[in-house]
Amino acid sequence: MGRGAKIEIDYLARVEGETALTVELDGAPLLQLKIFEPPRFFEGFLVGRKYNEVGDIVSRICGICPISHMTTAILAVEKATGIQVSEQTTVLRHLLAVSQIVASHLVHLYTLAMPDYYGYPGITGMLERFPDEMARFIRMKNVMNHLSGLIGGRPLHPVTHLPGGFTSIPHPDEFGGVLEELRSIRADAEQAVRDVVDFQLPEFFAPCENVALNTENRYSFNEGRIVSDRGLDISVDDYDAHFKEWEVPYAFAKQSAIAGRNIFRVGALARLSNKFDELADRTKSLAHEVCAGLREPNHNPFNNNLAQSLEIVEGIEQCIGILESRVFEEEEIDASPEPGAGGAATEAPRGLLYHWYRINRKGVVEQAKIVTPTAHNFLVIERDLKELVSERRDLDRGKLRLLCEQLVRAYDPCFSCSVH
Amino acid sequence: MSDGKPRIGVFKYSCCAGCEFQLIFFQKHVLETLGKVEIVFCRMLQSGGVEEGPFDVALIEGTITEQWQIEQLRKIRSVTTYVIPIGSCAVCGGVPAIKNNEQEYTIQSRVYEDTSRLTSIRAHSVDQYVPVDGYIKGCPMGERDLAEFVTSLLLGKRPEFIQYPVCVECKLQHNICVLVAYHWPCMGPVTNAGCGALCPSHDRECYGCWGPMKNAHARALANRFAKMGLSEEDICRRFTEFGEPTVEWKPGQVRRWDVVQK
Amino acid sequence: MSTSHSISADNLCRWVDSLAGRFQVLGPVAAKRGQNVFAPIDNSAPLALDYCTTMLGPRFFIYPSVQRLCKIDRETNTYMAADPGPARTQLIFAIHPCDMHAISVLDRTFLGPNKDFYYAKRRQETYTVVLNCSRACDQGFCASMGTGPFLRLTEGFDVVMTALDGEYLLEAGSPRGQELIETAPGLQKTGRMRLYEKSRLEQQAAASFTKSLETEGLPELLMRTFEHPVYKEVADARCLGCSNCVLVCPTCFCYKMVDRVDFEAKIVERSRHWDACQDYWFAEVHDGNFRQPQQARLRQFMTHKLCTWVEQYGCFGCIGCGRCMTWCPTGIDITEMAKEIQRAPTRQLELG
Amino acid sequence: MGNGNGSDILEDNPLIPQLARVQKKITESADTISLRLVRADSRPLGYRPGQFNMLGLPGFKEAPFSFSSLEDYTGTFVHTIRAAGNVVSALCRLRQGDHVTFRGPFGTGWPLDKALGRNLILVAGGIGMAPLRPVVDYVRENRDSFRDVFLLYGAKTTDDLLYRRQLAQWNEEITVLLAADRVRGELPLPVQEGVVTKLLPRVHTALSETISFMCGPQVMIKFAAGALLLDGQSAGDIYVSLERRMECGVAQCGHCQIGAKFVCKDGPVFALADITRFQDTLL
Ligand SMILES: Cc1cc2nc3c(=O)[nH]c(=O)nc-3n(C[C@H](O)[C@H](O)[C@H](O)COP(=O)(O)OP(=O)(O)OC[C@H]3O[C@@H](n4cnc5c(N)ncnc54)[C@H](O)[C@@H]3O)c2cc1C
Ligand code: SF4
Ligand code: SF4
Ligand code: SF4
Repeated sequence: MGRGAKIEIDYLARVEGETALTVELDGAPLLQLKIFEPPRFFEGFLVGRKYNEVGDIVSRICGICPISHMTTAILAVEKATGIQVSEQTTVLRHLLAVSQIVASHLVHLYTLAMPDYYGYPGITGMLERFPDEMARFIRMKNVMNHLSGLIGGRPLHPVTHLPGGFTSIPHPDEFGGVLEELRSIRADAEQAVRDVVDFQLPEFFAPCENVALNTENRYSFNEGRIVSDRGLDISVDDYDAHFKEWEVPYAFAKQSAIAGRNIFRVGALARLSNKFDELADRTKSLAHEVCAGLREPNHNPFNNNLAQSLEIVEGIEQCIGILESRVFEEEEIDASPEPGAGGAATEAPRGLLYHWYRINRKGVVEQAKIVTPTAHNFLVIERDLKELVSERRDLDRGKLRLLCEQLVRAYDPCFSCSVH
Repeated sequence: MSDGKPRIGVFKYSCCAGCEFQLIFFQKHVLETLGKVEIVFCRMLQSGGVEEGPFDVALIEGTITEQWQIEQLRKIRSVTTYVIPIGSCAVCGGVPAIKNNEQEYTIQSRVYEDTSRLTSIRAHSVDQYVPVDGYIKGCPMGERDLAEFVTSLLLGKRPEFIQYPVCVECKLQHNICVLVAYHWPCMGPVTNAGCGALCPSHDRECYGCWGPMKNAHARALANRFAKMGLSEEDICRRFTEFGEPTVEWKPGQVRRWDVVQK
Repeated sequence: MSTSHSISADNLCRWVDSLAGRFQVLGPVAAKRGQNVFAPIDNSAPLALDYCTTMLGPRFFIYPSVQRLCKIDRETNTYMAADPGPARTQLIFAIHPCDMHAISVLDRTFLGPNKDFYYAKRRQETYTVVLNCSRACDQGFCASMGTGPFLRLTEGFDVVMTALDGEYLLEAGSPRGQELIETAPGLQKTGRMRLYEKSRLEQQAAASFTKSLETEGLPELLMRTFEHPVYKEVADARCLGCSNCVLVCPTCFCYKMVDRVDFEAKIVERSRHWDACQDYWFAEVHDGNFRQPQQARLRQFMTHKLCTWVEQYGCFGCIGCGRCMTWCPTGIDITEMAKEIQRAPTRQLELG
Repeated sequence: MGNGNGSDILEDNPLIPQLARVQKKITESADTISLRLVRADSRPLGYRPGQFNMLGLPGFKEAPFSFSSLEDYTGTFVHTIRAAGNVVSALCRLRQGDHVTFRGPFGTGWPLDKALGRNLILVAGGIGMAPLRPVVDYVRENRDSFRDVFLLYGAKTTDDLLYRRQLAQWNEEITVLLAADRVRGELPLPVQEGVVTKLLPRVHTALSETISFMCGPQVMIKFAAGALLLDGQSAGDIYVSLERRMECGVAQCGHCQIGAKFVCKDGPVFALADITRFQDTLL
């Protein structure tokens, strides 16, 4: 490969949002992830809005993880205003979160990542070659959409979810229907893991700190302390004291790091690395069978795909477990907000998501802060790319280019989110 | 339309990409939809593609918030038979246009320290810049209108998009009117239908995500909200969540709210 | 009308329980936050017999908001007709007199010279049991319209009930209604005294109305005053054009056809949906929109109900249930508008 | 037709259409065609001039179209159609042998009996000529039953005048006066430049002994009727055919109502006196 060479991908397709990539192979590798998705200023215009509008508005940050933004914002608003919710609400939020995480992983694996590994530009051409895989994907996707839609009113930008709880609770028969459907896709989910194993993910060692939310005894998504496999263990309330965010000149997304600690990664792989023991038995044995290597904290970012597929199985198991064991009843939302400030973090499909608000006497937002998983991963993606390029710089240019794209996609980044 | 499948380009501006997802992954007829049309350009869906057209149909998603977007939009218009904004962002400004309530710089400086490299402009709908051939409304765009659009393409007819207020759908669903019965500030009467009166069906008032209905009498509804005890700021907020730049809801935006500076 | 019977409240419940075995019984039940709705019931327990009015009259059981008409195969040009329903013979229990009158008004549209197949079938498959009102509801003015508080019809319904000191008086309006009554447990023949008490109660009930409308000469007056400024004033100030009024009105019959095509462009499903004359595009044709201004649409609603309906069908289109004014988000009240026209029929729009 | 199940629902159901085949398609002008249709079982419809059918194509819904031919009891009928909206454009794309659906005949038709033994003025604008052609045909077949008969017919341009080959022939039995906003193209008959109402001064006959039928754009009707009223014709002797939106054709859907009248059932032909007492007629 000649000197002075450069890899430039002026538009990264099949990721959410608008991004270009420049990798200088010359001398010291320079790398820039140019996130040129135009900024949308959510943190700017949320100021002046009412506490109970925030969830509906921030849902529009992302079309693929609207529930994560909505839930995180509502949790933060509740924290700030002292609104209490019932235990049932927490369970419903968990179901909602899981349904969306599974759906999001499915879309990522089958339509964004899979084409890479089989050499297709996108899903459309693959419909004929992979009819079983595509049918499986649609089957699972429809069930998860059904569950999100049942609880949220619609799967995209739910309408029932407000500070204080849910405006309406589906009829038990409707839950029963989804439960049946969930049971019917168990086998599909396990097959999804095998589909991803078939991808033959590249070997690549890029160690860093794996950060995720954690609770005892549960593979949770909406609550817990922020922990890492290298001993970080802080309360979400202390997020601001530890996490720093700054602007970079070549991107509209901000970068983020934990003060005084190593570079870190969030997402499915990071969750699995921290919470492997809390997986349901079914998921765990499957993980042991197909990919023993995931037991220990894993440092191959390409394996994020595998971690996602295991979360699909895990998510479906969790939903089945919950729906089998409880009934949901109608309840009235009773929310009277007090002034205050507060933040909340959840696990979005792509990793740790943080929202923080200060709300005044009139229930109006005075200040807002949102840090997305892709902002959390910004640094580590760049670092991994650099290492990948210097490790494989002798590769044919086209292959290297594809490998770079695969790596970025493995993180399943959401650039629209990052430039919210 | 050239013989064979209609050639479709999907373009995204400032938005959450939810409408693209709705098109590809969320509605019930994923494979049917993809099977009936040829998607020649859609970055979310595939690498490559023919960005410069020509297209039988260009689906435009997102609000226009940058100068370069206007220029690209004009190019698309010139090579496309039917330009259809999809989703509230493209149709009426949607959520991204909430920022129009304040000075651009005020908004910018709340988010970035270095505002010098920002080039954002006021957020506007697609039809403010180019003529369009219909709207698929909704946030995310509605399945019914999407299906109507696809089947109309197949039949070769002008799609009949829903053009009545949410109240009509609400009644067809036999919902009890939440505005009258419970005094919740429902935007249904001035909001274009298509969602199936989703919110009132789920025991909450409509917040207007389908955007303004043509000829909506916003002032009368705002007056009613005022009688119900909503403050001017609260009323204004209801009319600015989806449709800040539109004519229809202007009369409801009685007054800018007192922005709390810190 | 044949002999009347009375029945105790307990036995009435038992009767309903037994009817629920034979029919799909539909009755007034409590909904969230103090509202009532007509809904299917399996037994008498959920019945809320003291209900005031429901937002939607029981019209939608006979004239559904969405009625499938047929399926059409575009390739073979075959028509597969849709079953108008109902799946099971239905019985609407405790219809208020005004709503029963409303159904008889609708009959004139759908059972007239061009008899509507779908409506006729559903109407035939629906038993109607009326419950006379012993007190006025807030917004009702049925007494003025001659449709309440006690039923004035002599046919077109099956049974009429009147609550009399803890008992119910049952009278049949049709042979099949008579049969229905005879299935009730613990029936007692009633004497002339009971009927006398009934008419006294009716007078009492009629006297309890606070809302009224002077209908004498009203159609003629409205016909002369199409240009009255009240239409424009009310439309400009308050009318949202949301169509709530006409959608809750139990006599409104307008509909639109909707063709839904499948993704193969092969099967078309044709149905009709309730439509609303308040809709902006309701009267649009190639040549223009005949009722584009909101005031024209508001006037169409009011004058149709209180004026031109009489010429069309020989009765008012309004049965005085008060729904349109109750469920109008801004409370537009056709009786107030009518009063304003009656008060000052020659008033002109003040310019400037 | 209708060999699906539930046949009782298909019989005698005014909302379920019947099938007709396109026997012939005639191009009348740049945007207008005529379709000669034949009913599947060739039974005659028994329609009268001025009545209409709801023509439709599944998926495109239906729209009302006047008969533009005189009933000949062979089960065939002609509609002249100008491409405008959805149904119409689809109808215009039909080819010989294709099928359309129809429901009808609906409406009352022109009161030809009232015109017997009197003078008759026909005023047509644009596509409004279609429902008047069977009147012309009827008059020509029964010429002795009428006195002076005038056809005043206007269109945008000379080329937009319909039934161009027949106009001169008609002129042999009745007086045909033509107008066009822009005179362009050749026609055996003289065409006056301007709107159709400009032709009225050329009608010399006793208006008190005259019946007028008119069909065309609302503005045309408004001015033509206004002029005739001014000249002393009574509002009861002026008949207009109106256009309204119709979904059903059988006085159910409510769309076509003008005051107490259903255009589909009580019309589409009305005596002026009968409708001007209502609002929203635009007349
Ligand atoms: C009794 C009667 C007889 C008639 N006889 C004839 C006849 O003989 N020949 C004839 O050609 N016509 C006739 N018409 C008129 C014809 O019925 C109408 O033109 C027809 O209803 C149009 O139907 P459509 O479904 O194609 O139009 P639609 O698509 O339903 O639209 C109706 C009209 O609204 C306009 N419109 C609405 N939305 C749009 C949009 N988004 N873009 C553009 N335009 C829009 C169109 O101009 C269109 O004409 C008659 C009408 C009546 C009432
Ligand atoms: S609840 Fe809202 S949308 Fe429904 S009828 Fe009432 S005002 Fe209209
Ligand atoms: S009811 Fe209103 S806010 Fe809710 S989905 Fe429909 S349009 Fe959107
Ligand atoms: S017009 Fe109003 S009061 Fe009269 S019947 Fe209809 S809804 Fe009831």
